[in-house]
Amino acid sequence: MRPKVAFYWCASCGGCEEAVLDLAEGVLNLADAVDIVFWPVALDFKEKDVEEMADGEIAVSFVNGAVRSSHQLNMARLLRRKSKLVVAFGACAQMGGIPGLANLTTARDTLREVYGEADPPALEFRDNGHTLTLPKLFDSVFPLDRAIPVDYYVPGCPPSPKIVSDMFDVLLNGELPEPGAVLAPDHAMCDECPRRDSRPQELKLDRFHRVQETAIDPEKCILAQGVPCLGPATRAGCGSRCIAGNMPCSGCFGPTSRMRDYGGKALCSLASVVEGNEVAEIDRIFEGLVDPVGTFYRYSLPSSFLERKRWE
Amino acid sequence: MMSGVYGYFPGCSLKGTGVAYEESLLALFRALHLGLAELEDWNCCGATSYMSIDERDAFSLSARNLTMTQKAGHRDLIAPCSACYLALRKTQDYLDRYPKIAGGNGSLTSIRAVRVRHPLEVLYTDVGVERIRKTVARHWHGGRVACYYGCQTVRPYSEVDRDHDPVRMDELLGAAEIPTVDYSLKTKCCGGSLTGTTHDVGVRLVYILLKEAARKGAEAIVTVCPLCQYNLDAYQSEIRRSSGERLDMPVLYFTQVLGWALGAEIESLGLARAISGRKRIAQWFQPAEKEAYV
Amino acid sequence: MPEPFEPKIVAFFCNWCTYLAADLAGTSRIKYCPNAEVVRVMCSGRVDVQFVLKAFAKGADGVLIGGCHPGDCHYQEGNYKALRRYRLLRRLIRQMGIEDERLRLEWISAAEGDRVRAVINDMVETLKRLGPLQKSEEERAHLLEVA
Amino acid sequence: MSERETVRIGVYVCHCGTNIAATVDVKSLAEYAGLLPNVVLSRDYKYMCSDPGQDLIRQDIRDRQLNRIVVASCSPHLHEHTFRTALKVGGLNPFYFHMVNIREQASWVHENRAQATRKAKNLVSAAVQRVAFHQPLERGRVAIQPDVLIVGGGIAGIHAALTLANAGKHVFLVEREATIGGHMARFDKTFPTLDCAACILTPKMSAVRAHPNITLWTYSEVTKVDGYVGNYKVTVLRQPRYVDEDLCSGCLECIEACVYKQAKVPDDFNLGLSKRRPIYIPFPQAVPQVPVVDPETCIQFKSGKCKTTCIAACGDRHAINLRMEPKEERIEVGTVILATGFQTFDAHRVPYYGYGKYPNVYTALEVERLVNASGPTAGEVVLRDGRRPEAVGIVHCVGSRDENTHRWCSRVCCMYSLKLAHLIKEHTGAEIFNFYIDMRTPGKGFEEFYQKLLTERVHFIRGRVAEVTDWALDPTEEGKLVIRVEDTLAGFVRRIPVDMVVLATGLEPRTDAPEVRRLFNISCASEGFFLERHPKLAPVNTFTDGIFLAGCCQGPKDIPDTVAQAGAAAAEALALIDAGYLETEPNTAHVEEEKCCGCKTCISMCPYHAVAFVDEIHKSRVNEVLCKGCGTCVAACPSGAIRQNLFEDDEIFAEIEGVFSNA
Repeated sequence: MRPKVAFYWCASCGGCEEAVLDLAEGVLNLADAVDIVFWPVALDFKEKDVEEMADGEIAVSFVNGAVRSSHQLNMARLLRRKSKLVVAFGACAQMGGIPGLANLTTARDTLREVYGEADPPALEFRDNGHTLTLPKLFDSVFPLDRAIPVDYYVPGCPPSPKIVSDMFDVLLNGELPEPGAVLAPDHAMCDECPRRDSRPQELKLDRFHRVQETAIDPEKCILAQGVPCLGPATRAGCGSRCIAGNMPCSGCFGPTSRMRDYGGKALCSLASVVEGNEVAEIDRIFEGLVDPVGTFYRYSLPSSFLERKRWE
Repeated sequence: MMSGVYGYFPGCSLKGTGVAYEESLLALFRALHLGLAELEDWNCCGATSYMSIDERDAFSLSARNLTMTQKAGHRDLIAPCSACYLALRKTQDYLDRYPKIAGGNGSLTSIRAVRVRHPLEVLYTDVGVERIRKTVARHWHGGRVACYYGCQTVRPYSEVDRDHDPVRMDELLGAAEIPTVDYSLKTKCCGGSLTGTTHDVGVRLVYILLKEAARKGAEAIVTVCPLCQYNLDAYQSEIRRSSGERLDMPVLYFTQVLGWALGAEIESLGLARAISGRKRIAQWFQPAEKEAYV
Repeated sequence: MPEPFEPKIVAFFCNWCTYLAADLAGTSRIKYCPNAEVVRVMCSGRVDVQFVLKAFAKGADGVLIGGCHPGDCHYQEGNYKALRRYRLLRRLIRQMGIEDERLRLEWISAAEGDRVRAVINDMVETLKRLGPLQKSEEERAHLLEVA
Repeated sequence: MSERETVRIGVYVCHCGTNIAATVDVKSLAEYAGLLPNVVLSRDYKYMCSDPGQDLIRQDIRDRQLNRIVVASCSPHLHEHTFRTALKVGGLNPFYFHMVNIREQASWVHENRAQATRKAKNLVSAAVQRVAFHQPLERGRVAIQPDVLIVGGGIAGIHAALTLANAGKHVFLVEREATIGGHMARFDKTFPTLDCAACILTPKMSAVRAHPNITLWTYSEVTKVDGYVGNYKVTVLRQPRYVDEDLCSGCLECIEACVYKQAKVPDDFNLGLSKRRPIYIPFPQAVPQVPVVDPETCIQFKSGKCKTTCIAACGDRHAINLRMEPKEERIEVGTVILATGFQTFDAHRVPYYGYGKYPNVYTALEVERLVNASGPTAGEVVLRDGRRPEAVGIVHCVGSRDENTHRWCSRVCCMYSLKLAHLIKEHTGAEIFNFYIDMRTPGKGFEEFYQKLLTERVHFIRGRVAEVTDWALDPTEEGKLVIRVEDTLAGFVRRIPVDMVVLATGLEPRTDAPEVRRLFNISCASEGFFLERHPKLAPVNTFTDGIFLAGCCQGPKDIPDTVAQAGAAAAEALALIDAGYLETEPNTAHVEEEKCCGCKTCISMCPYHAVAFVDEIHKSRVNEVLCKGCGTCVAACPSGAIRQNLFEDDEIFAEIEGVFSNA
């Protein structure tokens, strides 16, 4: 009989769900190959359907999105219990992702930002006999593996079709890789970059530009043009889609296995190739990097050493 | 700030024993078209017994004067009396090295920005030897003089001149055609307050200074400090009484001789207030006969 | 009563200047605060930004990087690399709510034993004023609670 | 960490007598260490660096199958090598070792025992965590080029050069002045034996000139140094002296022939006390015996309208070539000895002693020339006005032992002052007054010399001179220089009128010491003299392998000490050369090629061009011979593909974690 698989979506944009559909006709093969028992975004299953399954009944659960609410946490735990394998699918599940930038603030401030003067809704809401409880919003956003043990990681925002289909191949009919493995190559993406040969040997930057402020030469190394490109620090496997679109790498595929803090390492490397021996000049050059955290931790703040902004 | 207005802190001396210093200073600055605005409601500089009894009190006194300088909007504060100059400087120096003494919110530390100046150094730096040379209005027909700097304007917190071998007064007088002698005792003690406490020691120090100046062929001593001036000037008669030795050495302020050379009105130079060597002074400082001199 | 806050400093000293200066302080028996533990690297240029972040994450209240004076680097220009990384890292940790004073880069030559004392003592004083980088364990736990 | 065998760590805590034990609780430290992960054994011992201490390690390696060692003792700069050797002898790879510095950086700098011990515990736990990741490493070897560069041709450089040359090594001796000889060539006699400086120096100078193994370049300066121990590439700039050294026979007729009949130019060698011509030789015994033309003052250079009688005088030898250009020489040497010497303190900095103001105030060096038979006055000690002094005051410690100038004792001034006192008395019979703070005569025959002077009726007044002045209190002082001083033995202030004042100026680092230091990549101590690797154990070594120090560039010394040190430096160089190679530290960087993404970030990191980009494989590669092991490229590698031996990320992160284990 076909292996049962589940897809679930925590704090994320939905792009990862799209990524599965991006398999195009591949999806049909997939549908034939597996028995999808849970996929809220596409099929009408309920939480209780999962609860009713036996523990370990699901072969693989693909969970995308970060964990930032009590409900997401409960679902993650539920799926962990019911599944043999859990795959952190996409940058948010792997590192916290874009939602992870909320770790620069707190739940209270986030809600205040959203609801303004109006009070945020109460967690419990009663109406003629019925009670509706809203999930609690955590102060911090977490990568999936801070909530439950994770077997494999699939990087990307979103994961590229190639990565996804390769993933299904290994998980469904390949022999399983090392537990904890990231299902993508373990070198940086510069290696795959179509513009790699245009990077000069002795790169020295004397200013930085923001993408929207400069016309990027579509032939030349983007970093060499003074636009922060994180290709050198980012895991390969994305197929250089951003570069193809003449945009710099923003690091969604995350670190290689030899980096411990993605943003820290990326910053360390980038800061090494600027000009200037005087503080004033150096600071002037870095003015072009208006938002260091947003630049270097765009997808990985919750999985960084510091995890979140310090509590004031 | 050539033609700007300097804040002016007279201190007690320039209103008392050293009033000739104030008169000649004002006259000289007028002659050079330099503005001088006396600080309003100034108080004791703290150099007196305060400094030896409780430095903090002394600093507080100086600090008030400096604060008011800022209030008055002056960047520079001219303190002609060496003791005042030193006390104000020392206060700033201590604020630099021990910010804690500023106490409170540390707002007091801003008074370090006030530039405490001595007129000798103002003339040398802001006016300059060249301009003095050009401004000379009267030919010197007096004798050679010994430039005497005393101790406080040259060390330890001062920027007036080289601490062990000051030369600026010599250069300025030279530019004004006033011949000077090489005076080895230019920074030696004038007796200070010893003349009032251990009198005979103080007077002996005075005697040494006068004697050596005469030996070097000087016919007058020129000073930058009211206490030096007073000590050297006032005890010559006593020396004559005790040792029978007639010195009759005029002891003048550099502002008096420079003021004369640069054409300040003679009556306003306070020359009449001198005690010793009055005859010489009378000869030297006659109004220059109407010579067409530029 | 609770014992007074003793800040913890992780110090990355370069082998040729600052580490030797610390040795000199020792042979000169110069006394200074015991709050800094030194990790020796060959050159301040070896100090990876990750090291600094790790130290903060582990609970350092301050991190000190010591290198040779500009122009004096034993490896010619490693200290300039350190300086460039430091200037950008400073802005990053500021965004993360960590005060500038908690991260210091100091040039201390092999001859400046007393400067080791001055810098470390001064940093300890500053950190005592700033207080602990991480609030109580409970608070941090609450902040990073997973339900 | 591949195929990790079970880690068995041994921790050794050293008492260092009481140096550590007095402030750090070594017992509880050892106990604490014993409880740390992977630690199978921990001991404390009185002296770990002693033979028994090292044996302890060897035995435990054998008996307890230890495979990692941590020693908590002094600075690794002192004994890391000792203990690594112990591991090696014990049959363990020497780099399975980490050293914890709980002396220089704990017991000696902290007072509170509890706090010092806590810190020591953190450091030990850091080391224990770190050492678990250590890898076996092999030392590399660099061949040592046998030629030696010696910078500075004073007595230190000369002695070192001859020692090495006699041992059959080729020496390049580079001297900035037109002659070798340095300060010593200016002296008349040397203390305490009073033998004539020239008589002992000039034979050595000509030996240098004659020696087949010595290439002597005077009037030259080192301008560039590349490479590393064993293989230094050095550029020397040879200033034109306008007289060809190979063609000149040293007859000196050109000097006589100069159109200047009267010498007009102040003579530097005599410190301006005499005059020379535009073409001159510094002093009669100068080496090389070749004149120099000074373009500043030579008419031909200024106007081009000189009769150039000098060229005529040289005749068909054609040694004089006024169109001579500066020349660059490039040499390769294995080792370098710096003997760049000192300069004397500038007496103008203490105006109260009247130097430059009163003509009869001299510096000691000037007086050395006055008493010198070949000096400007042919040994006559006379004042500038030709009078013979009847009373002379010698002021000690000018620019020494003084908060306002230099705090150090210059070591030679007391003795040379005594020497000058003796010589001046001998030449003039004048009354001599020595003004000293303390009389410092430690040295063979020094104290005896002092005693001898006491019997020569030379006056000694203990007290730092306040001032030298022309201020006369009474007729006996008229026209004299008056020395005012507090006689601290008699307990009152003296005024002593003299005709001549000699300022015993101290020794200070040369003004350009900082540039020289950078050129050779060594350090200076706080007062500015070059820093030795260790004051006791490596006094002529520097922290840069293959570069040694001799003479006063390392600190004030007298001639005997200078010569001894020069010999020591030569011996250190010889030791390297004869070994033929030097073992290098293995802390170099290397690229994991399959991990390298070819981003080239590392290329611009390396000032030594040790990292190169290999286009064929589109990856970087480190040349481990060129790599000096700073690790800058490692920190810069964005994807962590470059690693550094002994400073692996794993090791450093473990160390950081370890520091917190006890906090």
